[in-house]
Amino acid sequence: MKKIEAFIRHEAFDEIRTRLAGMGLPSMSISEVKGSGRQGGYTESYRGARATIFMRPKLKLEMVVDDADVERAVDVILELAHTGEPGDGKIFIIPVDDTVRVRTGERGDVVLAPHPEDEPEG
Amino acid sequence: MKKIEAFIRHEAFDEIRTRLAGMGLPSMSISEVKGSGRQGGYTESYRGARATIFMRPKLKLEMVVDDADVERAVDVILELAHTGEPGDGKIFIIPVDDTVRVRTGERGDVVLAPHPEDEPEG
Amino acid sequence: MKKIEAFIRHEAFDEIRTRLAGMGLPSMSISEVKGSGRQGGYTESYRGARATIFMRPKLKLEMVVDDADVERAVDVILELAHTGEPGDGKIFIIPVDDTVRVRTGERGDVVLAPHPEDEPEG
Amino acid sequence: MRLRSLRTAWVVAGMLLLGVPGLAAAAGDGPSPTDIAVNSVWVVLGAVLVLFMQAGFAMLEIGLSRMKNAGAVAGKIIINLSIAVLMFWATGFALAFGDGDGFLGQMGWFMNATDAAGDTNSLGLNSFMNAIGAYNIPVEAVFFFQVVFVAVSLAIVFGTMLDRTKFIGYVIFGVVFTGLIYPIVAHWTWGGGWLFQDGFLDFAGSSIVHLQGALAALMGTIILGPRIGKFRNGKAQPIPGHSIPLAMLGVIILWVGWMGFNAGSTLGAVGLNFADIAVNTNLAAAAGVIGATVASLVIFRTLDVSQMGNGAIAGLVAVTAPCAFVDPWAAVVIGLVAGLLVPPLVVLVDRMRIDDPIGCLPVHGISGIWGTLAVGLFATESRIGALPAEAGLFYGGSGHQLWVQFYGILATIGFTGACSLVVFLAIKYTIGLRVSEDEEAAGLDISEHGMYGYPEQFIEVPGAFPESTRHSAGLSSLTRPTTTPG
Amino acid sequence: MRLRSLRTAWVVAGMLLLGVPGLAAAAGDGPSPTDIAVNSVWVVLGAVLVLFMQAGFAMLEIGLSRMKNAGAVAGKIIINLSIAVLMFWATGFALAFGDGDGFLGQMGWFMNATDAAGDTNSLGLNSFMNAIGAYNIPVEAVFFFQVVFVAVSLAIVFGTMLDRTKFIGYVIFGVVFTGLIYPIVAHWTWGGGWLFQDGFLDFAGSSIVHLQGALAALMGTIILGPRIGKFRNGKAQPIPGHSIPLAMLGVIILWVGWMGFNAGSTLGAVGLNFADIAVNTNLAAAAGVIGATVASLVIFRTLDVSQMGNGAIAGLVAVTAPCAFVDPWAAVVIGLVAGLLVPPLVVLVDRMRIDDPIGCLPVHGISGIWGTLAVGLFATESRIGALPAEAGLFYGGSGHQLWVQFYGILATIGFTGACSLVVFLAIKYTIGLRVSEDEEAAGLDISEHGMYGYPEQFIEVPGAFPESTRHSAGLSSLTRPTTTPG
Amino acid sequence: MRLRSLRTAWVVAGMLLLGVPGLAAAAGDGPSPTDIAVNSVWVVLGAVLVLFMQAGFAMLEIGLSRMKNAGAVAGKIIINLSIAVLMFWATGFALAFGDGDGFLGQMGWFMNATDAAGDTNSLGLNSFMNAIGAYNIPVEAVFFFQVVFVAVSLAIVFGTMLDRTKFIGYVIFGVVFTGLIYPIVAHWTWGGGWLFQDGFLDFAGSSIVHLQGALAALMGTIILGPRIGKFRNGKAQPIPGHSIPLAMLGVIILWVGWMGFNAGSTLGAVGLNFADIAVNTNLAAAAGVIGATVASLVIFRTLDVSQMGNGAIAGLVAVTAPCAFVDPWAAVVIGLVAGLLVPPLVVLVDRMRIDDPIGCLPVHGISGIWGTLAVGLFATESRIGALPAEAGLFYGGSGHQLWVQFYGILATIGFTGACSLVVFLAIKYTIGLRVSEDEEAAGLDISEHGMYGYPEQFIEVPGAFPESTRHSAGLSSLTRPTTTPG
Ligand SMILES: Nc1ncnc2c1ncn2[C@@H]1O[C@H](COP(=O)(O)OP(=O)(O)O)[C@@H](O)[C@H]1O
Ligand SMILES: Nc1ncnc2c1ncn2[C@@H]1O[C@H](COP(=O)(O)OP(=O)(O)O)[C@@H](O)[C@H]1O
Ligand SMILES: Nc1ncnc2c1ncn2[C@@H]1O[C@H](COP(=O)(O)OP(=O)(O)O)[C@@H](O)[C@H]1O
Repeated sequence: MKKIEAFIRHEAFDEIRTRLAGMGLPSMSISEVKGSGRQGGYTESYRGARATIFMRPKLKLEMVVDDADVERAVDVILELAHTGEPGDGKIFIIPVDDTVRVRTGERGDVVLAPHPEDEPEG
Repeated sequence: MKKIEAFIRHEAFDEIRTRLAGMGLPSMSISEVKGSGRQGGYTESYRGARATIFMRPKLKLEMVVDDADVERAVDVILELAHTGEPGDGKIFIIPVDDTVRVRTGERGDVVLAPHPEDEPEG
Repeated sequence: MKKIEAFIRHEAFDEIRTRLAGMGLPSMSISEVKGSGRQGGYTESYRGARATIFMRPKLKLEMVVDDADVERAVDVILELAHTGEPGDGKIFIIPVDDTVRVRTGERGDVVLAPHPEDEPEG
Repeated sequence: MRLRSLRTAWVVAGMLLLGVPGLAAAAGDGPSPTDIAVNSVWVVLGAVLVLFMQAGFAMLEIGLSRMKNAGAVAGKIIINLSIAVLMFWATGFALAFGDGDGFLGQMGWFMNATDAAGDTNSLGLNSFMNAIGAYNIPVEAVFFFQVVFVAVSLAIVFGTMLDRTKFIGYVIFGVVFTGLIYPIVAHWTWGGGWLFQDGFLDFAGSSIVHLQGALAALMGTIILGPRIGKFRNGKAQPIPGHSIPLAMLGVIILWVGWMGFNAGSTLGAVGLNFADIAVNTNLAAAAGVIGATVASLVIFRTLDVSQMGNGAIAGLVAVTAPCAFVDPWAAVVIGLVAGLLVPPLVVLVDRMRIDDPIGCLPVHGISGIWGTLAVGLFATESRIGALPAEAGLFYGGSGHQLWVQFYGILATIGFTGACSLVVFLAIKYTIGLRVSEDEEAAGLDISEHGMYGYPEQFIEVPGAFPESTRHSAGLSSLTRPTTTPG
Repeated sequence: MRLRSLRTAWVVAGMLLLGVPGLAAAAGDGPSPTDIAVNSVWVVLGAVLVLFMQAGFAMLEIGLSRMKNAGAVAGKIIINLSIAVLMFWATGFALAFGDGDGFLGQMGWFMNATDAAGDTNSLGLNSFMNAIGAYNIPVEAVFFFQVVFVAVSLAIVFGTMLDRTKFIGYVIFGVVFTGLIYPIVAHWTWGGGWLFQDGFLDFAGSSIVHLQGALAALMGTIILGPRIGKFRNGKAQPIPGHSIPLAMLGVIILWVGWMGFNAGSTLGAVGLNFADIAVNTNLAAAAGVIGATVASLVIFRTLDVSQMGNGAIAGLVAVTAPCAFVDPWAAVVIGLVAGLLVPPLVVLVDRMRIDDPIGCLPVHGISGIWGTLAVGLFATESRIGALPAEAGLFYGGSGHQLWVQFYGILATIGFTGACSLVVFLAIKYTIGLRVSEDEEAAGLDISEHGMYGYPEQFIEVPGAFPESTRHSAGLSSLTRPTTTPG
Repeated sequence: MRLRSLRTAWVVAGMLLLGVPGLAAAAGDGPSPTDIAVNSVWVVLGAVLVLFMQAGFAMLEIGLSRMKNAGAVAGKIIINLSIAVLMFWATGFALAFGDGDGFLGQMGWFMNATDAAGDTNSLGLNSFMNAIGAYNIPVEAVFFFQVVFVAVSLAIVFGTMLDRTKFIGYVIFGVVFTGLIYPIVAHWTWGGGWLFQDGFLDFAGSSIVHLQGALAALMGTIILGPRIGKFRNGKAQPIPGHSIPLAMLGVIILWVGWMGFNAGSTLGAVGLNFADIAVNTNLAAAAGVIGATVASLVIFRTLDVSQMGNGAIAGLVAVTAPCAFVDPWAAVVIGLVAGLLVPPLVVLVDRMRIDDPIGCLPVHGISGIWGTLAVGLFATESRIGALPAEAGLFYGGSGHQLWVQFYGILATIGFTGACSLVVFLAIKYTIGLRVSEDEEAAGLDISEHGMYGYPEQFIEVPGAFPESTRHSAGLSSLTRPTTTPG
């Protein structure tokens, strides 16, 4: 089991999610972060005072997957998050010891088995 | 040392926190995330245009605990976050190499020793 | 490769970022979290009803660095986030298996090599 | 029956407010076009101020509701305003102001200005309402002024019912309340009905508008029950509104609108000292804020901003009945007491396990009662003038006026309370009044309206977070070429 | 040419609205200072209400735009209001209301109240505008009332253009529109021009103010193209506005302001029944909300709050032309139809791949057309009075009036559409009308104004998140010593 | 001493504004009830507009403060409005407008309309204020109009003091300012005091209301010191306000309210051309926006929205003194200069290490001075009329008027500056004026009021984030049964 943590542009997410879900990997979480890296800061100005903002909004995508799925998931992200400009982000792969599904109490790899996405309600 | 990362429903958090604090484990952090998994999306509509929202708000609970405390913490979360419906979330256990307390500079297991919660101020 | 996750006060961040960037480590991400620990809660009151808030706003700083840089980064955070009061926060060090730069597809340590910060635009 | 003489007395009393001989000329040959114009300008603009109070209620209720329900509150306000306008036009105005008996009016449906008797009011219109004939303004000006009042009363109703009521429940209750319940009670006093004849005084509606609204609100919240999570282990939990700034904007707008609400209730300008009423109203509002602030400080040891705002409204509600009948210092006392009562009453309501998110019951209910009674305490002989009423207890009255005010309140409580209860119960047991627990948890915005009121706070909106390969501050379009900078 | 007699007819017609003999006295020796004062109070306060509509447009447009563009919308509103005031003073007022020919006015630049002929209006001022001489108010009151109208029209223009237009584009178009395009069309009817003489009726501007604005808006959005992400694979995507509460505040403010817009358009008070107009306006707005709510329910199976608000505005726009010429029930029908049309039209606009974030085209465009035509259907003989027009088709008219209304609309569409297209194209091919993709993605706030409208939502603001070694609730400053508590 | 004749002159001057003979009839036998009514309607509604400006200041100050302090600003506004109303009633009105000497009024406490001399004003009331006797409106109308002015002045005071001042500090200063300081300065001119007799002209209060407020604000911020983080290494840091949309709403509301502020200051309608004043006021506001926009562009190379809004207010403040005395083109120049000055002055204030979050000093202070001086430059003979003043330097004046304006400003600066300094210092060294660093970091909302103004942005509110086992869009309550859907 590995956790993939990807810091990407917001624009890229929609397609990534669709592709991953299509591959049986719809389970993931995202959150807002601000980040800096190679991409430079930019200057904002308010009432004549200026400051440089180094931390730009990024999306953090986290998904824990079975070892077998790591590479295909990374490939998808790599392909779709790529623009070639500074600020495209980074992907980190982190070891995970165990996984528990709260609904059933199941543990281990079985929790991470790829599955199709359910139909939307409503 | 292990880090527990639990993606749970917001409603469950209050009781979990209280129980964990009662067990000497009040140290934790939470943040807003949006997630998808077994739980399906839902449709929203605005001015006649419709779209399906797959990412639903969840709470991410992170706490680093001593190896000895992992199971009891997981049990608490499992018990209180459980409703039996899709969307209950998942718990991940991730290895941690080291821990530092900023206030004192202490390092290692001592930092994670269970302790009672302080009285609220004010 | 290690991931440093530091839960710190907001006030401390600016200086930490500047110092780390000066050391060639400008790559990092931050996010809003709420945390509890040694620092007690506080009471808020609304229309005569009172409740204790245990979770206080904190800043989560995450940066993946080369093994060689872990200690100097931790030292910077430790120094600048320290006030000596409860609530200063904690730093966790987590193993990382791999790192990918989305822009170039590069993998491994090369991605994490220290680099100077670019000039701000605009 | 003919009420004209009574209503004329009412207007004459108004003139006496000023303490001058008044419109001698007008007595002879009817009001001049100029006088009608002046009166109309005042009343219509007063009505516009009262209409603006809808924005006040919207902001107050939105501000004090949850973020996930903010859009639903907005939708509720606009539909209820619309229902009030249409229903009061269709039936309410006739029931309230049409000629009829002491209990209800019986003609003038759809503001139709012709009655069987072919009566003519002073403006040359065939008139269904002798009550209004005595006002020197067109019937449409009266209608406009009155219709915005009923909309205020309806807005008050739903203040306790935020965050858990079905949209359709608002709609149905609104139709019945504005088309039937409110007009009947309004008729008793303002339509020249039995309470008016008994000498009951409620200048601008402490009981007619505010207490009525609060009574319906009380029934509504009792039948709905509290919001999920409001009471835990028998203890009230804070469920803070999501935006104190918007709530305070609402309070200030209400304060401003109240200038039309009270001072405009002279229903005319010539020979009337409406400025006096405006001053009393301001003094009471200010004193209400001071009262609530001090009480919050003493009782809660905190300066609760939402209750400071409540204090202003409590003072305004309380002075609404007596504003034309009392001296300025009395207005200050009336407002101060109303404000002081707010914080303890908020706690009391909580203790009774009644969930009232915006403080509607203390602010419109108890203050409405207090204000109506205050007439019986502070009204002065000279300000009552020719009205069939008596000075207040503190001004040499026998206490009779207090007794009239008291049973007027009781009648309102009995009638409006009972009617509201029946209607809400009927809704509950047919289509249902409250949303499901899931929908409440999800928020009314998404579950009833398909979209959050603040979408970017809850869902991933495409492009919500500004990211781009590069962006830079300032002035792109003025100093840079239109091509994307490299 | 001299238009005074025509304008006098207009005012006389206004008097007939009331159904009473009117200002007999005034006929002889001119209006008294008192009458002038009453008229001025009404018109100036009506203008203030219309000025307040700028807050309504600001809130509506801000609420329905993206969070990252909210500050830019705010900046746009204030600069456009300023441009309108200055340009209409410099040239617009003269073109619209100065003496001239049937197509445009030709004197009175900078509100300069002296003309070659040395004419004097009824207020003792040398007058450049005989058209206004017939109103019993100072020329400055007329100017104030008219200048806030042009500002409304300009605000409408930019409703479709949110989230992607360059600031400088707004400025340039605003100068031309308020200084040239709008005044000319206004002259045709309100300045006593050819459409007025043909009997075209547009009491307060369904076509002159709203349709004109919507036409320019249509041209603007066509030339701009849709926002990034609005259409995907040919399907319209929801791009929800970021704050329904602010948008609804905007709607209520507009509703309130419309009382001045329509009822104030009598341009006088003495002898005029403006309350009647206010009532019609309210009824139409209410019916518009009901219409849009029902249609939203039927078509989308959801209660779209933004469209409920649109329904109110659609009803208001539609009743703007006919408000003084129709009976209340007709106002209800006119508003209801306007409201019912909103949801299907919003879908239609989407289908045509036109991006209209706030529903400007259905609400101001189609409703403006519908309202202008409705005059030809519902106008009554007695309300038209001495105006050179005919009753509506449903009131025994021959249909001629409908025909006049129709070609009046066509003329407006042709002229304003063509002029707007030319101006927008000129801007596009010189300095550019649309920001770059990067800037759009980043948001106009940061790329054009250097700072977000809601900075704490986007950037790390020092100290934005309240953290401190310790903090505790309540009352520190009142009960604690000034030293930091240990 | 008796000031009646002076005040009569003032009113006569007002009449001359119109350029017509005026109220010939009134001279003989006193104003008619109709005239009193018209005047009262105008003045009372003008006062309502000025009262509404409190919403403007609330939104402006809330919008430009930090999110964590937004509730505290709301609380401050409402308490200060209340203090102003009560204190001005108790003492301020008497000091400002009661009969007395050239320095202060000495009777009329609690608006008590009886004086020793048993004088009677023209409305049949025993009068304490001969100054007001000359106005043809009830004393209550004058009070209402004046009390909302003092509330404006007080709101200005605290614009510089956001984000760090103790609640109790606001309260104490408010009591002294509205009950003592402001009334004395107001007496000098508007109460017929020594400055009035010297011919000092300040029509609606550029110096009396705005400069006074700004002076107190300057003292306040100097004694408080800057917010934590405002200056780093001697350089001003941007601390952006959290909501430009609310700030802009505030600006538009202020603009709207200013119509009452300036045009209402005629204190009557009959025989007065207040529309002219409204037009001048609009022109100056618009020009102010243009000025600030251009200067922001040139100096900062960015279109700072908050400064565009400041430009509007700067223009309005500047035209407040001269609005009745100058021609439209002069109003444009006055506004433009005021707007152009804003951006450089904001920088200058920063350079002086003075922390002024909303631009109070440039906008109310310098603009107030500029506007007061502008009277000495642009006032025209005919508009000054019978007032004891002289035409401006550019209209053939000797420069004497400029000199009078100049020392009037100096006197105001000296008196109000000194008094404010003393009061703020007294507060500082007794109970303390500034919250602790911890409280400032935590935010005033939580530390002084026990709860955030936007709770869901900061704390975990139960149920704030809409989650539930399932939820679905739309219409639940209308199409689904009341049981939870499976
Ligand atoms: N070492 C790191 N640790 C944590 N986050 C990082 C790290 N490097 C990059 N990021 C995240 O990725 C985002 C983009 O990184 P950046 O270095 O600008 O991309 P690139 O390498 O393509 O130029 C940053 O804004 C930050 O959020
Ligand atoms: N593999 C995963 N990686 C990251 N987050 C996950 C993963 N699986 C689930 N989650 C988080 O848990 C939430 C609930 O998961 P879900 O699969 O719907 O629950 P269940 O398995 O009980 O049906 C998701 O919304 C997401 O935030
Ligand atoms: N074990 C933990 N797991 C996750 N977050 C933690 C843990 N301990 C502390 N934190 C984070 O650090 C913050 C400060 O910790 P606290 O214990 O109050 O500091 P200190 O140890 O200096 O008293 C907390 O609010 C929380 O966000």
